[in-house]
Amino acid sequence: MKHELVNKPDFDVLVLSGDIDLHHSPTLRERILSSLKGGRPLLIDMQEVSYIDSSGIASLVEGFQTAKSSNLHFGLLSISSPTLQVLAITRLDKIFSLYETEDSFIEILEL
Amino acid sequence: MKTVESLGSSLLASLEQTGRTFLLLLIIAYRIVQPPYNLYPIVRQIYFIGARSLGVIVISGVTIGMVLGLQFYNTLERFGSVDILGSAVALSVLRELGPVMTALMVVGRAGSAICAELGIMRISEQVDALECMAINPDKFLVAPKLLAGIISVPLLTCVFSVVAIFGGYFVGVVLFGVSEGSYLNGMIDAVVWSDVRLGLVKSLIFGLLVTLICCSKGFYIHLTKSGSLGAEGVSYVTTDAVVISSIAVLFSDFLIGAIL
Amino acid sequence: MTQETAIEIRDLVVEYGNRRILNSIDLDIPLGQISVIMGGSGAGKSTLLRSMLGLKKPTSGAIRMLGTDICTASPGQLQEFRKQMGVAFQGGALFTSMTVGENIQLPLRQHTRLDENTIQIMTRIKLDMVNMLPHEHLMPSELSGGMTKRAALARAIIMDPKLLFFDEPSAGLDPITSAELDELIIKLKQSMNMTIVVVTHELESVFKIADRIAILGDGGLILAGTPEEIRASDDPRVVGLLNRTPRQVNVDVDQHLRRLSGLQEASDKK
Amino acid sequence: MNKINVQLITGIFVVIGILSFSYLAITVAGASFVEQPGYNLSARFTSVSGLRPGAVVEGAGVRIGTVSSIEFDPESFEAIVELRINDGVLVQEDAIAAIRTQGIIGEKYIKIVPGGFEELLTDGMQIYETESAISLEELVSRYIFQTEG
Repeated sequence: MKHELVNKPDFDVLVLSGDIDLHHSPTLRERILSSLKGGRPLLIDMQEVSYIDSSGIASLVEGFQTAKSSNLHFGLLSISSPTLQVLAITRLDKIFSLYETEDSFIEILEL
Repeated sequence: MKTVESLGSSLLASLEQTGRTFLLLLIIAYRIVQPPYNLYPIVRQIYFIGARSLGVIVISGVTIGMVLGLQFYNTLERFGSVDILGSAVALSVLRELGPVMTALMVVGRAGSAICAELGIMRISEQVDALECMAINPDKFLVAPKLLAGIISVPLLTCVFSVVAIFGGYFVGVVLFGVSEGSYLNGMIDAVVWSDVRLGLVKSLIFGLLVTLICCSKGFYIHLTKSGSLGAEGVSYVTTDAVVISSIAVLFSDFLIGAIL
Repeated sequence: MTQETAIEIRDLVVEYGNRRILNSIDLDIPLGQISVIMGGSGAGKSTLLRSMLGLKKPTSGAIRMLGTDICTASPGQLQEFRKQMGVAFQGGALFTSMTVGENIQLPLRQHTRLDENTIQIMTRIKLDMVNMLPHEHLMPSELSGGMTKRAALARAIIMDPKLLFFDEPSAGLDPITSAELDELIIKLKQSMNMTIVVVTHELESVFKIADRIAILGDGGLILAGTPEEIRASDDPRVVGLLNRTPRQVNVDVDQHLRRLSGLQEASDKK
Repeated sequence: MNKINVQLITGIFVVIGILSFSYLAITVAGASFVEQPGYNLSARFTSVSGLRPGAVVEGAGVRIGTVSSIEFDPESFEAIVELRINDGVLVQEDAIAAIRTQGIIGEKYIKIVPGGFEELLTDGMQIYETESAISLEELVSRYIFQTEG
């Protein structure tokens, strides 16, 4: 797994790529939580993610929960269809805010 | 002819089991030193083997102490030496009865349960499940029980000895009017460190023997004839485990006494 | 179409003592599909499963799973391989001293250094998958048969295994519960891209879930193929199994009579 | 049964066990392995029969120390007894160490009979005046011998 945090004017984007499995999700969790501590909305770019296992999803869930409790927006950007299926089996696709493009996330932020 | 044959086969089977039991000890000794180290399972087993046996140990300790007080008082009174009552009770409890009675109580209360638990885990595929999860069943299931046995039995033996000494005190001093000073000081003067140490060594060995035999009996149920009998088989191996470990305690008590 | 194989079984012979249980089995199990191994009682299904799980060492032959030959693998290799597989046992094999949740977390706690929160969330995700979320804190003794199987399934998939074995998913369950379990198995294959091996003797679910079927009989492989191929087969043993006709035994009247009346041994000895 | 309770009860059990052990080791076994404040004296006896390490050393019927070890000296064929005498107890150079018995079948102990010299024994020194254990047979034979004489 590779990760890169990009600071945009109003929010942060965490760009992920590669496989996210048991070995990587502790890093992912730490990245998400430390970024949210800054008090800025977070968008996770998942376009380049080839595989995410349930520990990775668990980290996303925890991030979402943390963001929600501090009233921050937390979105997932361009999820691939296999990942979507994993989310669907646990109905998490209805919980997370999923975005096709960065602009749609910005629109939500401006509301 | 049939009798000889069955005698021979049961002899072979028991030899095989003895071998397996000692092999298990070696495997566990090897597994214990390997990481990961988990403390909580051991605490849990000390809770089960040790803490939960405390009540039984206290009651039987007091009773044995009172019986000893009564018997020694009657005998010593005839020779006019009731002032050595304290040392008589203390020495017999510390050197013999404490370790042996405690070990037998642990066999009955915890040993049988350990054996049945492992036996049930084996026949209900829980041991297989552990193996399939890449968790070593020797280390995960047996090692904590063995360690807890080695830790708990000596501690229980100490508790037993102390309450037995006071059981004897109650009968001798409170009921029969032996002077408190001669009971306690006589005991303190007569007992030396090597008496306490002998009891401690015995209880360590008993603790290991009892848990090892009970674990091995239950854990290896599938390798014996009882393995195919399901719940009934578990009851057979549990009975076996109790009988064998009790005999092992008594016999090794004699051996240790003879060697040390 | 070349299919990748997940499990390759070659010339597998398994004996218990002098009894030969499996006789020269050759079987390929394709990746990412549901394969069902079926057969009557005593056909050697569970022995085959135990061999694949590495619980029973075969007398000869090879079992290559995801590239590891588990018959010759070192204990360390076997250990590593087993972290990629999940097994749901027939009776659940849940640890009775732990709650459902603790049972499911056990592999994670033993093999990973994940954060406590992550472990909790993963546990609930898996429990939710098998519709057991409300029962996380129950003890195994408080579960019904169907719940036990679902909890066992959740424990089997907690590490996101590539390979899932399911022993008798519908045994002892009512038709509705077992249908739900079948759907769950299909869902798992689709969403998590698992290779699933189901061992069963029950016909109901087989054709619903199977991509491939292997039929065992008397220690040998009778037939392996797609459900269509199995249906089309005219092998009497396959037809018998599918139509549930009892095995035909040719009865010699005289001999049978002698057997029943106990004269058999006497006449044999002559 | 939750985790904290199990740990708590196990902890209590271990504490009770260790306390019991300490009671046995320190009080009952007479602290024979814990050095008490005091000093060492030795004494030679022709016979210490029945005396054991840990036995009491008495002065005027009061416990003033313990026997720490008993060894055999092959050259003089005597027993060398090491005594641990409590601090503050003064033993004169000509004091007598005598082995005595409590009751008929009671324990053997060492009785210190004070002497008249002013010089005192200090750590590591020897009591020269000793009286060995008197066995019952010796007593009886001496009694017979006396009546005859």
